[in-house]
Amino acid sequence: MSKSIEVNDLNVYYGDFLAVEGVSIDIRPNTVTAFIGPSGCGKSTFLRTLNRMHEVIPGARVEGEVLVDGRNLYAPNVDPVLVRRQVGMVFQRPNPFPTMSIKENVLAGVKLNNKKMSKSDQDDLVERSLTGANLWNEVKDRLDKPGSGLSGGQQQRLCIARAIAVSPEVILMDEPCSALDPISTYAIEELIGELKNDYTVVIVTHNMQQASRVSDRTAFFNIAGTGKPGRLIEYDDTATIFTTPSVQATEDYVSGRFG
Amino acid sequence: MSKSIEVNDLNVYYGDFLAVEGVSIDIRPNTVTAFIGPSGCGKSTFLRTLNRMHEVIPGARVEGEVLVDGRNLYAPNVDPVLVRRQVGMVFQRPNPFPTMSIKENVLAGVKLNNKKMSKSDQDDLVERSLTGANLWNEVKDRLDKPGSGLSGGQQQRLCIARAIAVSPEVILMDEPCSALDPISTYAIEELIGELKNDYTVVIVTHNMQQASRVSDRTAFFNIAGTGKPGRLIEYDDTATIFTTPSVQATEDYVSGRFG
Amino acid sequence: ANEPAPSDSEGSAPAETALTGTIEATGASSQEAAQAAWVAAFQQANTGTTVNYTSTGSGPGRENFISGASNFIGSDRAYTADELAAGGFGACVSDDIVEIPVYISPVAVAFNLDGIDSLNLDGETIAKIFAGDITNWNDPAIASQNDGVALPDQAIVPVHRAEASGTQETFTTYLNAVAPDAWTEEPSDVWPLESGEAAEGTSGVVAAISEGVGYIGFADASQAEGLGQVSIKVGDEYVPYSAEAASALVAASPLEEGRSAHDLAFAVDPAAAPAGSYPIALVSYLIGCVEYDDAEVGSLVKAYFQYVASAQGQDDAAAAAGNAPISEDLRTKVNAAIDAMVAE
Amino acid sequence: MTAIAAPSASATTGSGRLPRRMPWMLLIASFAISAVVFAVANLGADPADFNIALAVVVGMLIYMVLIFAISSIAESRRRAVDRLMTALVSAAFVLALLPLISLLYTVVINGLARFDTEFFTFSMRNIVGAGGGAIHALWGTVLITLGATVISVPIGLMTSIYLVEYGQGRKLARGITFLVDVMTGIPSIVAGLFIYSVFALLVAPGTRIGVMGSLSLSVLMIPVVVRGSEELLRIVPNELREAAYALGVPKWLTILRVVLPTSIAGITTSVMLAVARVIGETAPLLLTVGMVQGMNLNMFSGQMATLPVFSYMQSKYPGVPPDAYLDRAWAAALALILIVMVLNLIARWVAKVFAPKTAGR
Amino acid sequence: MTTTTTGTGRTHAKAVQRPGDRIFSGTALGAGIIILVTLAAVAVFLFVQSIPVLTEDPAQNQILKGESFLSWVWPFVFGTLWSSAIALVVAAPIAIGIALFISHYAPRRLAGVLGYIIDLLAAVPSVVFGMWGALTFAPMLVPFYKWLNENLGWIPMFSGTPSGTGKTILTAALVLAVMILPIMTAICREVFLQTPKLHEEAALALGATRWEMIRMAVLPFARSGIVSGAMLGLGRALGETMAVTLVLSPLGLVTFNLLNPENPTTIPAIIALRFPEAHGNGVNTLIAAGLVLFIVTFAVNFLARWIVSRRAEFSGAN
Ligand SMILES: Nc1ncnc2c1ncn2[C@@H]1O[C@H](COP(=O)(O)OP(=O)(O)OP(=O)(O)O)[C@@H](O)[C@H]1O
Ligand SMILES: Nc1ncnc2c1ncn2[C@@H]1O[C@H](COP(=O)(O)OP(=O)(O)OP(=O)(O)O)[C@@H](O)[C@H]1O
Ligand SMILES: [Mg+2]
Ligand SMILES: [Mg+2]
Ligand SMILES: O=P([O-])([O-])[O-]
Repeated sequence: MSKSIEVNDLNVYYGDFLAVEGVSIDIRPNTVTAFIGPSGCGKSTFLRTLNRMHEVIPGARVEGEVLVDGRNLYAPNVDPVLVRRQVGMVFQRPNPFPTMSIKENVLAGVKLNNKKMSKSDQDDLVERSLTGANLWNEVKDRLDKPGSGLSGGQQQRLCIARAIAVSPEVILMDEPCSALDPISTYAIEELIGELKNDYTVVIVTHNMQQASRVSDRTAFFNIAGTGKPGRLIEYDDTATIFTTPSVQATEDYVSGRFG
Repeated sequence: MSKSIEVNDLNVYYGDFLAVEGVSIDIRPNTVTAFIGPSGCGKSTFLRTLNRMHEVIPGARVEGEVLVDGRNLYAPNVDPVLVRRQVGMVFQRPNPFPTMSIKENVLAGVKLNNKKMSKSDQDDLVERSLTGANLWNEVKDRLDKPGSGLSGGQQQRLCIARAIAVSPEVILMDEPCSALDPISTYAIEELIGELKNDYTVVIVTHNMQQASRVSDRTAFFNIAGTGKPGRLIEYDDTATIFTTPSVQATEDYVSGRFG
Repeated sequence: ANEPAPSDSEGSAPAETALTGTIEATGASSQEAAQAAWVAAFQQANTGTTVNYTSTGSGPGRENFISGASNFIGSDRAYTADELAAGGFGACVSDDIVEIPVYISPVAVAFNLDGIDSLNLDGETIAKIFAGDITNWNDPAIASQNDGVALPDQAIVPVHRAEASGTQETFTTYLNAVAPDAWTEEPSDVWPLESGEAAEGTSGVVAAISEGVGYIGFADASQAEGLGQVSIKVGDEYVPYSAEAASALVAASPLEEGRSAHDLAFAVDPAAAPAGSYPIALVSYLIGCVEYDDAEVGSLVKAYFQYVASAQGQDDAAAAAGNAPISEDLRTKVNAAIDAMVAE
Repeated sequence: MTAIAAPSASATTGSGRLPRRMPWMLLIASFAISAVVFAVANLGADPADFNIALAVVVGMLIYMVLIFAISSIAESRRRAVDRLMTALVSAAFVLALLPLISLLYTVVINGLARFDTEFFTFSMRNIVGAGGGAIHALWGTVLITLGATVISVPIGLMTSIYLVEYGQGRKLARGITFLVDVMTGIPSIVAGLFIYSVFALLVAPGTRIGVMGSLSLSVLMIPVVVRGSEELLRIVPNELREAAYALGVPKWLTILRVVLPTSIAGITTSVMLAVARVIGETAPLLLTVGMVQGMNLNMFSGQMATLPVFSYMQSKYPGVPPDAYLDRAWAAALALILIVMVLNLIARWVAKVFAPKTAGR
Repeated sequence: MTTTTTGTGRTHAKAVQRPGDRIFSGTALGAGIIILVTLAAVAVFLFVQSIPVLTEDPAQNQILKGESFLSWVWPFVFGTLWSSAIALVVAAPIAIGIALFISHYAPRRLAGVLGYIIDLLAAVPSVVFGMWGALTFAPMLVPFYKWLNENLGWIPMFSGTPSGTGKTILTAALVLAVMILPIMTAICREVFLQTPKLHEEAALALGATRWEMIRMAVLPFARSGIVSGAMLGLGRALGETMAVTLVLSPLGLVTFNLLNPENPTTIPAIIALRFPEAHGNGVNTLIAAGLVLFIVTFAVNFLARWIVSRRAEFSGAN
């Protein structure tokens, strides 16, 4: 179910402002790739271009190519809605739908698209997704309760369950733990480790320890100054980035000399 | 102008929820003290009790003592308004008053007590404060422009200038750089190093590198789990905390094993 | 629960008549209360009928009659000769119409002064008060007509109607007729001057007078009870308002010249009011076609007019609206006019 | 900086603070003084409500003077100003309560006389003088307001969806926003005149039917609905929209299945408040639907009675005895107020009970 | 969203349009356009119906009776503006006070209830306000007016014979003030509550008292909101019909006198008063007056926007 992503010379603009410039990167299937870098360097911006979520922001647009298993997401006639079913996303703050129960939240991606599904198939999918998100045991007795009643970490796992319920091939995560306490963070990190068996995972994180704990490959982004575009500085195996990076800025950043 | 702070067995509540429990700490004058710890462990909450800013939040209250140079801030008859002039504060997000010019922003606190200040005294104070905040050269030509027109880092330094213009004895900073880019962060870190000559500085930071760069002493807070109160785990010289902490949790945290 | 049909209201329903159908009517607001009484009684007597009378005002009523939107109307004046000549009444077969004065109501002049229940005033004085020439109650012009009454040193505030009103037109007609020197304005349904207090509706005038000490105003007599009343000089004596005195005025007035026999437009001249009559009376008409395009409507209207003009109808209205029933003499003329109407 | 006099040693305590209970005691004392003064000055005269109101006002003034003086001396000038402003701001609130209390008192006292079953079961058909009721007007009000709601809600809601979800930053959206503001300012009587003119031109002069009332109320209601629901759609967190988009849900389904359900409680509330706002309109209904004595449930033919117009006409054209008419007018006013209040209460209840607890704080 | 990004990037695909999206956005757009059309229709119809008044001989006009339309309508324009202005001046500070009380002074639990109580005022239909004003409020003011006249009569506004019924332009304006309080309060309260916590805390951390914090952070931030609230209130006051009709003794004068029986009156009141008996071109005359009122409210709205936009640079927005 997992796919590779190839990005060629991508520029991202907000209106006239060039936020990210000239990124080319190859993301391998069944790996966890971490994006690190100081605040404002365009990690989130770039991440969103991988499933065309940037288009939700008025004025945001890209130049360049993103190939998922060789198919360009930005080719004419590609439906962004379908792209997003293929490339799922989890956000910084857990955002379960407040009007829906836990179960409905998991099924949201299926149901909102008006897909008919038998009751038992539904139950099946709910159990599978929640188990996949390491949440099944905690919520199996209250599937009909609102999702907003869960703790932050549980909500975030619910969002992950919701994302995997539509069986995507890639899962993007934008600082999925930054709003969570250490114990919840730990649970999510565990989960990420399991997810990579089935999916290609890309995660943005502010926390270098987290990057080194969960990722196989790490991309370091940086920015020359306010108003300048963010760029991809270095992309390598996580171990290499954190021990013997080839660029000085990377070394400075991972050793805590700035940012 | 700088003062010592002694906190004895302080509990902080939000309504019935005990957010911070039993903190006792001695903060020395003319030092930079850093508070570190995972998200939600009560760093901000505790910091705010040092100038009674927690009282702004409905339901927040404390038990215990905070002595600034031996005088208890929470004694009856102590006016919180005056406490806050003595103990200044800088926030996570830069918050210059949007309706005021740069100059007015700097003078905002001073004018409260001293309406009739001569023009030259005012100019003097503005220059002195902005210089103290390392901002004078950047803004001296546009003192009458709105403060919101500055970049994030400049705005944060403007807020610092505003805080020091009322000549406090202590300056509290709650993650002052977390919304800033690396270059601005660097400027603020420089500034903090200078401020400690005149003030007692307490800074909350998420960024351990930052703590080790700017602080003389570091306090590590931790939380046992969601809903549990935060506690002060260890308080020592920064070098000690980051190299040979005496508590295992501290070691785990600073070495990036969690959080 | 008096809906939907009157038949289910209390049992004493009179024998059903053959009449059925709905007639639409608009016009004078002065007739509002009387029409409510007439409509109620008529509908109860003729359970298959509905009469919708909406007080739109006389002017719109007359327009509606011309446009044919109303089957009959109430109006505070008859159509003028010019209007009759222009003709073109929408619901009628011809321009031959019936105009009958069936609502006569004295207009009281009322005031509010502590401890004084009635005053005598002549037309000249009333005109000067309302024109703003006499401004204090202790003015010699008032005192000279009221020996033995202790008039206070109190400013006079005259109250008039804020909106266009038939009552007001009647009152200004009176002033203009009896005191043309003191009251130089033409008769008008809107107040021509910019002084005094204005109040909306008869009720507003009455409320203003009862609240404001020193206030004086004119209002449909039925609503003016409990206030100080002005007796008005006619000839040599001062006449308080009364239903009889008011209908005496109308009875003594000549019919306008040059109209058909069933067009009873009175040329009421307050200046020529006979002794003992009350000179300020609103005369309001019912106007209908002699022959209707729709004969069924014609029958209904005729029946309604007959009831209104009857002694019973006049008494019903008097009880509900406090107006002056028409005299026997006048009823004879009115009935004769109604007889000209064509029924099925 | 040199000029900052506050000597650091005494800075925290300054010149001390008034004890916590002191201001309250002062307030009570001030009211007592004022009450005594008024009681003495008013001996013999009957205590009109005017004097009660005045006594309250004077009491507040006394308090303000006292607290300002005492605080200036015992605390600091800045504290004194702060306390004075606290008093002023609270006084503003009390001041606004006085007319409300007086109004409710007037309406209830006068309205209760005829607030009986007959009032709610009878129309005015065949009623002369006393008795009768306003069932026909009640139905008219219900029907006409319902009509207005049916017209306004789809238009208003869809417009706000356009403004929030589709129009962002477009000229047309800005134009609509502006004109909605302008429309909010359309005087109700002008709305009535507008519909009157349209029907005068299209049908016949003097046409008065129920739908005209609904239409003229819609002119007043649409902008309120747009404003209200726009606000509520905007506060639906973008995160929820993004969550749906990221699941591969098309935009229109996102709006329909995520955004609207999230805000529906609030929107219901704002619609009810909009209804409450127009249900008491008199002037446009006077112009467009007129008045009848009996029940007319046909929105497309004939005039209709409505509660506000009923109340107005009963008080304007009283017959004999006038009190019977005035009592009906007040009873109708009371009924109207109660309807509006109940609508308001339900609206708030809906907002509270059905509002989804959005993620986060 | 696919439609909102009118991308010009070279690889930006022309997004696929789904029928559902097209229908839905089309309907939404249609609804918006209905509003534009309605507003245009209001203006056009009022204008068309007003034409006869300006073109025909005023002597033949039931209401003008020979006077020119402008000279007839001018006193009412004056009365409308004058009464609304007084109402605004009275209501604005009180509304700001109430809103502050609810947003920054009252305990949080209480604030909701207090807000509801004020909103109740908004729930009272205007005809009820009118009846209350006429029956209770106006008589209550009579002794007060007498006192004002006796003690401050040398001020032209308070001179003359004070009304014995209290039905003066000042009473009408006060009733209007009460009526516009809730809407102004509601808007002020909203913006006060939206003041960024950041700025409030900035002020408090500088050692400001509550009032100083409000002056430093809340009021400047809320300025444009206060103005729009005030303008909305003014709009209500300009268009209010029944309350004025029932409470005022209307003569249509141009006078600044506040206490006399002889008063100015407003356009909506004169329309309501004259409409029942109006026929023929009289109706057109009243519609023309309505058009004038429409223009006045439009102008007020425009003015408000201009005031708000003028200080955009220093505004709290963003
Ligand atoms: N909606 C937007 N409109 C305009 N500019 C934006 C928008 N979102 C982000 N930017 C700008 O784009 C640049 C990159 O922002 P982005 O949020 O991608 O950074 P980031 O690396 O994710 O930062 P953080 O670590 O704080 O999340 C920044 O300069 C930011 O100001
Ligand atoms: N206004 C509030 N009301 C109730 N609880 C609060 C409030 N603010 C914070 N808390 C709770 O108090 C605890 C400590 O929060 P605090 O913000 O002080 O943590 P922190 O260490 O500053 O975290 P961070 O690093 O995310 O800023 C948390 O459990 C939080 O949920
Ligand atoms: Mg980001
Ligand atoms: Mg914090
Ligand atoms: O009965 P009026 O015509 O005077 O209203």
